[in-house]
Amino acid sequence: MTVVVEAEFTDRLKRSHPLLTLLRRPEVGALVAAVAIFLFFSFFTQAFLTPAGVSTWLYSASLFGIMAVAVALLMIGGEFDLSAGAMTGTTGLIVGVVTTQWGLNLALALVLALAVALAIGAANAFVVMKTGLPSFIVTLATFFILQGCNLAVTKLVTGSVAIQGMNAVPGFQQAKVFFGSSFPVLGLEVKVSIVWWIALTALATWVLLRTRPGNWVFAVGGEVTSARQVGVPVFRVKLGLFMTTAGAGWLVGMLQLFDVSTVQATTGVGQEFIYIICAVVGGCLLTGGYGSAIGAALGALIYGMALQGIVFAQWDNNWLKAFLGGMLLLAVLVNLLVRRQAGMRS
Amino acid sequence: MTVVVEAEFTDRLKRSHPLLTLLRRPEVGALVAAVAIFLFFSFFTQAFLTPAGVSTWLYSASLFGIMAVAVALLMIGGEFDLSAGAMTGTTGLIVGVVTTQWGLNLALALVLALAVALAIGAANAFVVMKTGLPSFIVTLATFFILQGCNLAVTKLVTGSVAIQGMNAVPGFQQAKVFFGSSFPVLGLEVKVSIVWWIALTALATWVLLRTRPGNWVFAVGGEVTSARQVGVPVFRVKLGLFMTTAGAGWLVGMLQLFDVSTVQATTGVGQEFIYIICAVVGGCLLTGGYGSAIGAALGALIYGMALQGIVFAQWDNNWLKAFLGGMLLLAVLVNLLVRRQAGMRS
Amino acid sequence: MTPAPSRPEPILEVRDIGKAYGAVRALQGVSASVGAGEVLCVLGDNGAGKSTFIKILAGAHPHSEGTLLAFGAERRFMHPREALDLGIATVYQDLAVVGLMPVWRNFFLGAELTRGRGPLRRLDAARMRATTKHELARMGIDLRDVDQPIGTLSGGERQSVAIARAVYFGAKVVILDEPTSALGVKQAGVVLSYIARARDRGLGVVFITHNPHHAYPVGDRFLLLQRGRSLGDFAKSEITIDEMTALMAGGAELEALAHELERR
Amino acid sequence: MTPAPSRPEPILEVRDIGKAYGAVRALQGVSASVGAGEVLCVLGDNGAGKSTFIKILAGAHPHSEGTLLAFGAERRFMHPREALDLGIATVYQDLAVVGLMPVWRNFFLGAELTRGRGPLRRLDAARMRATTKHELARMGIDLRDVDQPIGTLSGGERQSVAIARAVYFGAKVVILDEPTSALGVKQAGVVLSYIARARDRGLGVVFITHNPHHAYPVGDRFLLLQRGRSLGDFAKSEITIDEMTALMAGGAELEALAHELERR
Amino acid sequence: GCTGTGTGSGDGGSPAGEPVTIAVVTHGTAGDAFWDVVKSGAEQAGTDLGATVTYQGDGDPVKQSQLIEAAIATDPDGLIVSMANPDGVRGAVEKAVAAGIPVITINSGLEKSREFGAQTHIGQSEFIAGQGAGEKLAEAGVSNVICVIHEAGNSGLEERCAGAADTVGATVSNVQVDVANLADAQNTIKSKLLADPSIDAVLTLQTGVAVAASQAVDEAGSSATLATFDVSADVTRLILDGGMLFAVDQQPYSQGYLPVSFLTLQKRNGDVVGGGLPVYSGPGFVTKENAAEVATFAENGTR
Ligand SMILES: Nc1ncnc2c1ncn2[C@@H]1O[C@H](COP(=O)(O)OP(=O)(O)OP(=O)(O)O)[C@@H](O)[C@H]1O
Ligand SMILES: Nc1ncnc2c1ncn2[C@@H]1O[C@H](COP(=O)(O)OP(=O)(O)OP(=O)(O)O)[C@@H](O)[C@H]1O
Ligand SMILES: [Mg+2]
Ligand SMILES: [Mg+2]
Repeated sequence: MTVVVEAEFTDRLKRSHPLLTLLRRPEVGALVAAVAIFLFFSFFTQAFLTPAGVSTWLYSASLFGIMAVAVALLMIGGEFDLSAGAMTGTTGLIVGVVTTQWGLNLALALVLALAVALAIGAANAFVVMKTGLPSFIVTLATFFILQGCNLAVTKLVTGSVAIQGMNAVPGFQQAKVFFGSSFPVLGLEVKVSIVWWIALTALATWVLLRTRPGNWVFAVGGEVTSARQVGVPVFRVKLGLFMTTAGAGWLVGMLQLFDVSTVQATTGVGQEFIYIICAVVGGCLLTGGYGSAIGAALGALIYGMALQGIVFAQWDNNWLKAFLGGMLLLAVLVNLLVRRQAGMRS
Repeated sequence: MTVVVEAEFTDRLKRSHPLLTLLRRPEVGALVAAVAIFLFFSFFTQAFLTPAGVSTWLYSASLFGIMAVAVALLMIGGEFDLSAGAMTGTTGLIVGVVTTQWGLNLALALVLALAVALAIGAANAFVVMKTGLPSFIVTLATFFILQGCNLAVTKLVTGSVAIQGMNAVPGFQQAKVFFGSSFPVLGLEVKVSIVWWIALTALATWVLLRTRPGNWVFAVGGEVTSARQVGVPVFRVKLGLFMTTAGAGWLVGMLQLFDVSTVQATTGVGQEFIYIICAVVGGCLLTGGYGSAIGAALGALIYGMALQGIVFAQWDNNWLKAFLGGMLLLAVLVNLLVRRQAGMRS
Repeated sequence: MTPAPSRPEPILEVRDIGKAYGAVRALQGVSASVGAGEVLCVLGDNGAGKSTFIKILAGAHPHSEGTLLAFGAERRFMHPREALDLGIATVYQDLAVVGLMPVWRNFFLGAELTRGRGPLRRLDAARMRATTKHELARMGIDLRDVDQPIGTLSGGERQSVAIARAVYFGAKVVILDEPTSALGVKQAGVVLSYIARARDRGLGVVFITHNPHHAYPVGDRFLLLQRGRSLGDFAKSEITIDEMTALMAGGAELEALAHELERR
Repeated sequence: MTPAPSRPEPILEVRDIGKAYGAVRALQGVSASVGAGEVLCVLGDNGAGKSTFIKILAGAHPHSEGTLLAFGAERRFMHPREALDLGIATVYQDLAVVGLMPVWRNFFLGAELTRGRGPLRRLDAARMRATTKHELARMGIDLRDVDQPIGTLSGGERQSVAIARAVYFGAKVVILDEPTSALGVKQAGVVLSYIARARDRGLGVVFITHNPHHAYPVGDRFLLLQRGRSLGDFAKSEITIDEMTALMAGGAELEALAHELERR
Repeated sequence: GCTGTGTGSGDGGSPAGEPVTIAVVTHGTAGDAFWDVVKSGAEQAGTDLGATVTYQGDGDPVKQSQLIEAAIATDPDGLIVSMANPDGVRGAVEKAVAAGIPVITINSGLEKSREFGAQTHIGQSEFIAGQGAGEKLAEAGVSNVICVIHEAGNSGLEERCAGAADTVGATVSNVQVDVANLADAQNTIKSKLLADPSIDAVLTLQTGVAVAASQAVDEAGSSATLATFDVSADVTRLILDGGMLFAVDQQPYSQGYLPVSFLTLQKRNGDVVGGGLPVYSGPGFVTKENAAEVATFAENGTR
């Protein structure tokens, strides 16, 4: 027996231009905002479009961007990681302390720092999942603990609150190739972190949209009970996300360490919100289940351009935060407008 | 015609001790945690229980507590206000600038600062409600804007980053009675802010549990569509909540200003999370719709006791943040445990 | 029970009404009305636009085409409050309850009872608790505790609360979106008798259901929707239950189906 | 269709099973079983514990008393994954869909189709889209766009997706919690025929409904719950539809009700 | 103020074994490089002299006052306070004085020290230090200076820049960077240099930022002169390499060490040092000439 079905389409769909489907991607608003900010500063400042200028704001954006992409994945998966900023400091300090003070091999130190970061990420995931406490609170506690340990341990071991003499460590120059070098492309001095940023954004996008784990990330963020009920391994997915964020923290920690060849105990404190801002400007929902990696990368680009653009424009620096606030508001409003135009439900 | 109903009770309820009902209040976990921390520091430090010691941590808790209660109301109503910390600075600076620099009457200045605060609160509410953007982002932008303006305007007008000479302003001593005085109670020097704190907590509790607007706060935070559908004036409720938070910011701004008779451009920056922490430790859900004012007050008490207790215990202040993080985690875990014991669903 | 030759003055009326969600036309060109003491049943397939229809009447969404008349005056509800204030109470398909709040607070949400005056005006919790308990008991639901969060009730219990609330507050019109779908046989019977009683008290009732056996006994008029359009607005005298069922099912396959089920 | 004198070997069986949510005993001392090619209908009032019963079978909540046997072995499911891996597919009353995700991603969630291998293993989106469209069309749901978020579908459309998914993936047992409640006449008919077909293919089916007219035609055994306890587990031969309805309604008031509705 | 619980003699060698507790409450936030050295100095003095030293800090005057009051509650034998915002801690300091606790102010707040009842002031105000840096830069003949503030609104940093602007005789503009993100601080300084090529001097106020600034100057292809406040191993290396002109050394270590030893002496020996006049801990400049010898101290975290 078969139930006969007429699947003819009625006139209930007003229009369905393929462009519109594209316009409904989460990152479209951020793209428009990024273009607007780009044009604005290109037009109103001298240095913004010079090769040196471009490489400055690209570099600035890349450091925020790597973390923003990881944090965006986590946010799509329904969680926050407020310890992400401090983590960049922790990993840098670990490498700094064990190499400059205890003479450990640099490669070993890098692996050690990564291992510690991943362990902390796993611990975050574990506490969040086993207790059911909101990750906002759990990772806030982690943040405080890392912040305290960064300071106290560094002081205890080195006697001061910053790592000195990093560039005298054997192997520093080799490691710098991966983390702190730059190379010319079309007249631009491109820092290697920009390569990392683009590569990670591409990878994250692929994973999110084209793989099973990516599908699960949306599911656990959108409706965790439903995801569990259809058999998604919720714990594993969240564990992976927290560890990814921690791993990204390690990467950024290394990029900073090898760029300025010093790291301070306060490194990264307060940056965690910038990552969240980038992700949200890029179209991620704070409540989870919706967003994109490219969007977060664009959010970071907006932030980096605004941050450096304000300096290029030579506006009174005391107003910096006020300008940033205004731009944040503007970016999310443009984002909203574009999405509404595209007929999305916000 | 009537449908006959037998309303006899079956044995499906395991137990229903009246104490248990009490134990299910949101603030019960915080109460247990507060008692634990109190006992801990009373036991392990000398100064914690001395009159001077008690009044120190009570005062510290009261400043956090006033804001925490307001922020808790807002959180129960489903919104955040990240500009709450900077608001304490803004209001203090307004009063400071207009009185010391422009010679405005102090009473007028107080009213002016309150009006500005309420207007900013209303603006927050307006943007959040009209655009549908998450309040986390909107108020983050407000926070940046306030932070920038606090710094830039103060520098512009006074040439420095702090207000000096407040206590030479006519009427200062009279106003100090309301905002900066202290009086002895049973050998304790009780600051007037503690009175404000207790009064506001009581008022907020009464409003939340015993009035229609309070009922609506739970409703708009728990399920805003449902609330709208049954006719709750959602906009008015949220407007009221944002303005309450801003008003509390004004109050704390005044309490600080009249206590130390100076205010700095950076005042309040970074405090917004402490308020949220207090509210969450006190049993509020980050997702809204659940929590209590007393809980938030207890959360602030815990925070104040921990902060000063660590000082009394003479632990190395480099570890301060790590201790705070550990205590935060402990407090929410105790909270969770108590609630689970009471048979609540977390 | 047969429709009077002269229909009562309509309380709520829509003419050529339509609504689009972004690119989706959920409803177009639908006309219908309900008068005092009348039950309008809205029937139709899944996705036919029934919920959209009642959301317009209830003020949850403004309509995008056509006209809506309430008590003779043209209206465009921007907020459910406006409809409620006119005495139009609604039970939504998704119930409009706040999961974390106690049952009694949900029951009276937006229309709380108070005691005292001025700044001392406060909730009359005792009276609200008692009323809630009583109204639910009348529907055959005996709750152990009206203080438990409504989110912990079973689906049908929650639905009963929403219905009891609408009936209790419905002043002129009660709108019910699939109120019986999650209900047990007994509770469904109670709801139907509620509808009949509301009708007898002179209220207008708009009643959405998929179950012709629920619709036919209480309905006076039947609005059939299909894919957002109206198939017609029939008086009870113009249609039999079998015709109606056939129209709803979109054909005669139903008979075949009944046999199919038994075959093994 | 009459029950065979020797019942098939049970695939799923519970003995004296019970579950408490904090202070509430939602279920106690219930025993039942379902074999291959058998349909077990679970009937009962609102709040009787039906959803709780199937959540135990589906692994959504572990039981707190009694024993659960799956394929002869004692089990205590801690995670739905465990049940799914044994071939037990479930449609929950609250559907278990992720509102913001496209329909096709929801359909295949947790069991995505992939192409390629190793690090290049990726979702086979085209095949999943096509399958989703096809399976839904077979249920009489023609979606304009399987890429739209499932949250924008009507209640019944969403339910159809959940059912189509469970039937598509259900390997040994399909559990359905009130699958027909939000469905139109046509769709409900389709679901019933699905159940019959699954049964004929040798699957065990657990089917919860409030509608005796839906339950009786397809059911082999009927488990009646009341207030968390079992009123009995009847074979079809042991009970008539009218007895069943009477048991579900808790008395003979139903007849009176039918008259009541017509009176004006 | 005397707790007097002890048995008297702890270690026989010291002039008096009487237990001494001293509380230090500054306006430095935890992790601030400058205040960390002050803390080290105070703690070292405590170890050397057998005194118990506690250290707390918070930049907010309300919180600093609370910390002072908490310290008073523990009834110490001496109190050391830095006063970035003298009005703000006035109440608390006067309370300590009223309770009979000897108070010494350090770093900033020289003008009000006496008025509030402190015995003496040790250190050098940030403004004076800034003036010193300004003079040095003026000698180098600069005309357009940026002063890099690494913590927005920090009054001490603002004072340093204001002091420099007071004496340098050139345009000084402030640039805000975030000390928690040195790599980006470098970007901001670079952007500033790119935006205004006429900038010929960069004054940083922190050692990490100094390192970042030196890279920014390189990357921007600028020839700006670099100078900084505070000393670290990396900074001395930069000075030796010629990448940096000088570092202002306020000798924070002694700002911590001296008051603790003064108060310990007072408790044990009744000495009141300073005679009511301030003790200047600075000014010191680290330049190419003396950088090598300072470097060894900086590595120990005591400079
Ligand atoms: N918020 C929305 N955004 C986009 N489309 C929507 C929205 N709400 C409903 N729709 C679409 O409008 C159509 C009508 O939906 P509606 O909920 O009115 O159907 P219904 O007749 O109530 O169906 P059911 O019987 O399943 O409840 C459906 O096709 C649905 O997909
Ligand atoms: N998570 C929970 N916490 C507390 N009590 C619960 C919970 N879930 C269900 N209950 C209670 O357990 C009882 C049984 O609920 P269940 O959902 O199993 O009923 P049901 O038979 O499916 O009802 P319905 O036909 O209305 O769906 C109800 O009284 C309900 O209030
Ligand atoms: Mg509907
Ligand atoms: Mg159920």
